[in-house]
Amino acid sequence: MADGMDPTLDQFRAETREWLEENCPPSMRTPQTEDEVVWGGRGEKFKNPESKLWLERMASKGWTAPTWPKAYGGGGLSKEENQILQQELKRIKARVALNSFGLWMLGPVLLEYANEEQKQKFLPDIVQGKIRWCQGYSEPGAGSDLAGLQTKCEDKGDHWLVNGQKVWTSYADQADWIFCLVRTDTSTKHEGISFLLFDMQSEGVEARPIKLISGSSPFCETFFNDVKVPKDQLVGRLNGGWEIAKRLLQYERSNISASGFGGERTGIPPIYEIAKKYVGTDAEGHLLDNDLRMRLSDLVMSEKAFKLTVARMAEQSKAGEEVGHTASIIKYAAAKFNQYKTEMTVETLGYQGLGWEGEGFSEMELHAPKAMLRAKANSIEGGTSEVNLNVIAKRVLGLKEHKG
Amino acid sequence: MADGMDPTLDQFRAETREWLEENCPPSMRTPQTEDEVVWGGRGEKFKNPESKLWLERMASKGWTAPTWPKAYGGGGLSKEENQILQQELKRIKARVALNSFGLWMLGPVLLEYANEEQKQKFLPDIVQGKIRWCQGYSEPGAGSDLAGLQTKCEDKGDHWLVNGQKVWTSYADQADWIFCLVRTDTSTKHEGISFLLFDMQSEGVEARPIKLISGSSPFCETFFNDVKVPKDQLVGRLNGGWEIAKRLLQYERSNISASGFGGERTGIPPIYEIAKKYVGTDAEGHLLDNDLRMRLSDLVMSEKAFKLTVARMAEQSKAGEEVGHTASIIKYAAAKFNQYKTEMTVETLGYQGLGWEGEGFSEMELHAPKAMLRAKANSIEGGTSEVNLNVIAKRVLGLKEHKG
Amino acid sequence: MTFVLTEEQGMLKDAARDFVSEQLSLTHFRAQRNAGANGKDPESWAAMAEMGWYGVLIPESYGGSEFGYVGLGQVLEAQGRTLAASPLLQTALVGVSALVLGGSDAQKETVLPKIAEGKLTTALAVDEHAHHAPTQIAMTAVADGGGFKLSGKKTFVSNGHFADLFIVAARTSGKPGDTSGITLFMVPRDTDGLKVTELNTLDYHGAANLEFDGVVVPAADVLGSVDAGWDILDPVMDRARIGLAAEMLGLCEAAFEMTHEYLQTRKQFGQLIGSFQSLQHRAAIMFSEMELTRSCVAAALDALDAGRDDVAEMASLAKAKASSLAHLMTNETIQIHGGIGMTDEHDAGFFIKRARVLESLFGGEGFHRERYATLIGF
Amino acid sequence: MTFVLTEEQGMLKDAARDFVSEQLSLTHFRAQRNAGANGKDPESWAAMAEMGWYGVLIPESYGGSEFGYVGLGQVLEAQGRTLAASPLLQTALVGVSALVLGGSDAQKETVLPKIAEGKLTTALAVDEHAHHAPTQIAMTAVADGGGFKLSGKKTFVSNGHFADLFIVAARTSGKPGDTSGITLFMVPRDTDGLKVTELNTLDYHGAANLEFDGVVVPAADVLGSVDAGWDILDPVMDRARIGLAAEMLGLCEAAFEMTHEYLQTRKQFGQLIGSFQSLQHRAAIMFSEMELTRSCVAAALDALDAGRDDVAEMASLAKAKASSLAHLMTNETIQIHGGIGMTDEHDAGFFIKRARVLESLFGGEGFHRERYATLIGF
Repeated sequence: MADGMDPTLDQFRAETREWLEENCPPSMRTPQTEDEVVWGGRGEKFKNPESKLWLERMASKGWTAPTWPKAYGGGGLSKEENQILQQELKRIKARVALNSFGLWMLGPVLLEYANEEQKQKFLPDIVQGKIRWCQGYSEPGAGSDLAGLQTKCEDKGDHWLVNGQKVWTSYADQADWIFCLVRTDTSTKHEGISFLLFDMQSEGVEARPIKLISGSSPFCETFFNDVKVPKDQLVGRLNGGWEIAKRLLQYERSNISASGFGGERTGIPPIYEIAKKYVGTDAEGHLLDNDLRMRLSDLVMSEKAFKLTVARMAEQSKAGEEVGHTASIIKYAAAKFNQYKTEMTVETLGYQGLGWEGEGFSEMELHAPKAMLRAKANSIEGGTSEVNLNVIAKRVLGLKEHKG
Repeated sequence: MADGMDPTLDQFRAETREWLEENCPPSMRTPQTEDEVVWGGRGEKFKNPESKLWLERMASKGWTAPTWPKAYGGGGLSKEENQILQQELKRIKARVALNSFGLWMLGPVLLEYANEEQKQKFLPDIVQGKIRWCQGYSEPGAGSDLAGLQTKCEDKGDHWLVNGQKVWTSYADQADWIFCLVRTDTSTKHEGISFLLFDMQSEGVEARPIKLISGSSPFCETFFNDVKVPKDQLVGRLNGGWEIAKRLLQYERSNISASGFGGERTGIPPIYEIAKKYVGTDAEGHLLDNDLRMRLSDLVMSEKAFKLTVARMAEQSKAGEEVGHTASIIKYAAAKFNQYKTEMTVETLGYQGLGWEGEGFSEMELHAPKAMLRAKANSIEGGTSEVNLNVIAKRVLGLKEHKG
Repeated sequence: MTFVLTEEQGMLKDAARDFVSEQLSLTHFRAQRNAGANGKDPESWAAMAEMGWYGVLIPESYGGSEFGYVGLGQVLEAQGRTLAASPLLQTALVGVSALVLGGSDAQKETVLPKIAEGKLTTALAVDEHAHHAPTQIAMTAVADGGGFKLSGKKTFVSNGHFADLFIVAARTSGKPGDTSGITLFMVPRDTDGLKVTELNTLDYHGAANLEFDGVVVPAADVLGSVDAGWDILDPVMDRARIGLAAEMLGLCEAAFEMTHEYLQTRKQFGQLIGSFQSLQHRAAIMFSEMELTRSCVAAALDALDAGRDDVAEMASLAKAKASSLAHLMTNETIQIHGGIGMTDEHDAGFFIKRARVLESLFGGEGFHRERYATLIGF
Repeated sequence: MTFVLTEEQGMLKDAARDFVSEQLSLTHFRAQRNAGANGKDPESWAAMAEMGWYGVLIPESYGGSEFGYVGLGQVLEAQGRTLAASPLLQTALVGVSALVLGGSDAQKETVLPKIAEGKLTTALAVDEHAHHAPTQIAMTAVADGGGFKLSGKKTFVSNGHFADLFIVAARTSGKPGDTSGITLFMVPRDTDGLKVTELNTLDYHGAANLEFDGVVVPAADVLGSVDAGWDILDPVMDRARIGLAAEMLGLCEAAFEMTHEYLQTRKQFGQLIGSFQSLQHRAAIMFSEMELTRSCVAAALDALDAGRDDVAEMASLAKAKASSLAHLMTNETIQIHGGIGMTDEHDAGFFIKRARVLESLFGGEGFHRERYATLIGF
């Protein structure tokens, strides 16, 4: 229903606007800086005290999880109401109050697959940012072939016993709990997987940060050595974890690629403005390097095409049109585009884009090659581009496997 | 051995030069026109009478097949002597006296696999251009998968009986004889193939030209309906034809791609000269369309890289270095490059490259889109690019198939 | 931005697809080609007039349905699917836009109702050399008595071999390269001093070269203002570019569907070729690229209906992306079909031939890369 | 054209590969990186001097072996395989070439023997802005007493953070963009008024920015003729470009071998990943592209030794092709390795980092596309 047609929604918008005016602290309306991003959890330090205030106020309304039921601490908003809330947040340029794998990935599957007790236990803490979650999926021998995972989970009567190793666990060293795929039946592949939750402070858990080629360490190798897990922390059916895993991956893929890997850092000018500065322009304002100019034009066009496609698919999906397995297409295109863009940024900066640290380079210049290196993972994480192309070929285009 | 080091070779060069001076007719030293190419055979009309003379004189020396044994009508030259002959022919810009699948493909395998009687019967006629051969390999259901061929050849005691259909038979409508892969055992795949020769005038043979998208018809569909073939026209072992077929394909691939699909028509200026005319230049002589200029530069560089690679592999092979299965690499690169070049030529000509026939377009302009269309076959004929990439992956790089 | 069709637009789209698949099929196209029609198909065009397609952009007061660009885009996309030759783009889109944007009431009244009824076709004559370069117009229009005298030539005019009325861009002042000084003229086909040479083109659609040898045009047939023709010409060309992009999108869809079908039926080495991973990945890439282009075409059509101020950028974006896609798609279509795709009896060749012409008309990918950068401001 | 190595060249190649794999392995490179060496590795360089590599281009009369460019190319290619940081390119190739092409007898006698012994390193300082643009030199050299006074800055000078002697291009007349008016100067590191800022670069090789604040250079340290430095600078840069192409070829070989190995050992879905057709085809394409680039590098080195007149074209060809190949190869190396390739503990990251720097030095693919077109004449 179009805005302005429903008096209840108009009222909701007015109330929301008023509440935000009163409750969103001034510094929370400025561009987010990287070190002030709030991930919640036991260890959250709130570098900016207003971040804490903002989270508490939003969580008290349930608006960190606006559409979750109120019974589990959510906002209980309808789709339309949530749309209005997001518009109003955007209007005042409010920062995201809470970033959280719990909100983006775990919560939705708990709502669908967990029992009542589990929902009561875990969902409210996610809404309030009290517990920070990490995801235990990939293993050293099971990357693209996720279902090949080996982490063993044995039924010891009064508890599960977990042994094995995960890798690419995002921020496992900073997380409080983990949602984890484990093997509960070794005699079969997909049907031997279960979905388990446990505390990262459990005895036998160790998370070692992995240093990446970009120099940062957002991921860990995570080791489980005789970890005891209470029986009631298995979600869904025993050996029914693969279905949950796939559903969760859908949330992850759409989340990862929604904004082209969220590559937009605030305050960075468009690439052609950078080029004007680093390459120079002629009397008509055209870049002096015509070869680069043409390639940047192609890049900017590709960016526009990508963003239009994200918008189109969102709108068609909202309108109830069948848009097929668009997540894989968007994910594939997002990775390709983000790699293209970060490479072109490095090239545009020339020598100034080839620094690693220290004197001689600005902060923006030092960021560029790291962003380029980071972007190489876009076509690997959350399903490689090869897997995405397989998915498009098989599920969208219906192409068959080789026979026998 | 370097030139000038061996008095015998020096003498050979002197004699050759003298012979050519005397025997190569004047018009045979001018650029070849397409309608004067000599393919030989019963139907050869020799539009230019000097072509006939030139063929007869060269054939009388055996120099249409310079390294074949004299016993079969060849020139009996050593590798070094042949090199000198080719240099001397090139020096006076002599036309090729005889184009012939018999010389390029069939002859070499007959020398290797045929019995004495067959060699005596077929080789001299090839050298003299008396018989024009065509190649019966592909079938409608067996393109890339050549060994899937179905053309049936039954042993009827005193003759073979052939039934089936070939496709992509080059110039079958103009050929006198065919060398043909036939199935002599249906219970097995590769080991049920034989290599058979027969006269295209035999009863039951019909060749129908295939019109291509470029408008020309260099290929036929060829039908065999109860064709009787004498028993002594099977080459090599019964059911041993696959080995011969593969050897012949090697000759074909190196022949097809040696000059980048022989795409060089005489008298056509380099593409950047065409571009200057059709796009215009600035005061410095640079193309006005900078985008096109950069892409043409890439094209010209790619052309140079390709030609250098052909030269390098030839030289390394001559020096006895192991150059691996280079034929597939060259074939793959040649197809890609020739398609790139012909597409760029059409683009460079702009609207003038979009004509089909009639008024408003020059002959060169009308040739360009047809050449572009013709070039699409470069990555299909004589082994598709996909098959070539498979060959490089498996034979050169040693990558394995999926296991069971 | 609106990407979802209204119910009426959806109905128009369905009707167009039905009509095209029944009356303008590839079989029909082949028959026309074999008969040497060179893109002239008056019977089909009369049927199109019956469908009301020439009037999609014409105001109701002049006999049209004023249905908008998104609507006409659906028809052009449908037409692209079977490579059909028709005056739709040059007349219903280009000619009508030129009159609506720049015509006087008298001009509209004379021309638009005839177009709506399918009784008059138009063709825009801009380029004079081998490449699209609309600012480079050199043809002169010299004031002469109460009108103008036109001298010069025009190249590769689409529909020029049959159009009743030419919309001709000539120079009343300035020099090649200037946008000011260009004036648009309406010149009937049978005007004295105008020589039309019919061209047989790669795509079997035909075109024409025009020669103007002191052609006299009365002042009443100036479209828009003298010297300010660019203000009409540029937006009209953008409409043509967006229309061509829609047509190419249709072409790509059909080429993809044909290839997709072949992947699922042709066997080699005992396997469907669509089961080979390298072809699967290439098909997936083609499909993804098509989705990206589809968004650009839809957004460009929407920008026209919404009267947004980014029409020029969107036109260059849509034309560049659609040209690039058509190039990829038609090449892959032949390669994946293998030998059969090289034969004249298969339709693959029709697609690549038509694509190369559409890619080039009103500027190819390179032209629009350059223009986009200039429009964005770098 | 000669593509086949002589026996002596083959021996040099083998020796270089042995040395590099034993003493300059990737393990060594990693240790240097971890120790924060920033590309300074004097011990290894001393060993290289022992091997005689600094003297490969130096005439025998000055203590070298005068072995030629093809020979030095083999060493640079070997060095590229392990990304080793050394003064070979900037000193043994660039510095020596500059002196051989432009140096007076006295200059040669002073400098070349020291280079041959490994006791002196050089660095060529040309660019002043973010992109390679050698004609754009703005740094001034004003006649002053018997010499010149240099003022200005130089950017991202390879080996500049340790070189003993800078070869500096400055402007004695003309304006940025002119090739005439450039003069080359030899400036020792410890000269008054020269400030060197060490840079920590992406590839862990380091570099330096230079600032000249009225640096006084005696006339005896002018290399070649005043105002005619371009006649030396341009061919010297071409030698650098060809050397860089050889180094990149080595880098690509090693990246390919590493990837090839991984394709044959890593399993997913119960299969070796090298058995998946899409990866097989990509590997085959990478390999084919490498073969094409190899021919360009070999031909460019040969053109130098043969003194052919197409050195400039061949240099741009080799540098453009090698840059393009290195880009493809390092991206595919990471993608095919998957997650492990993203970790610092794996070597894949070293290859991409080094490649991006080599691609850019003395002009990337775009620069050389432009230059090649100009050289060919269009």
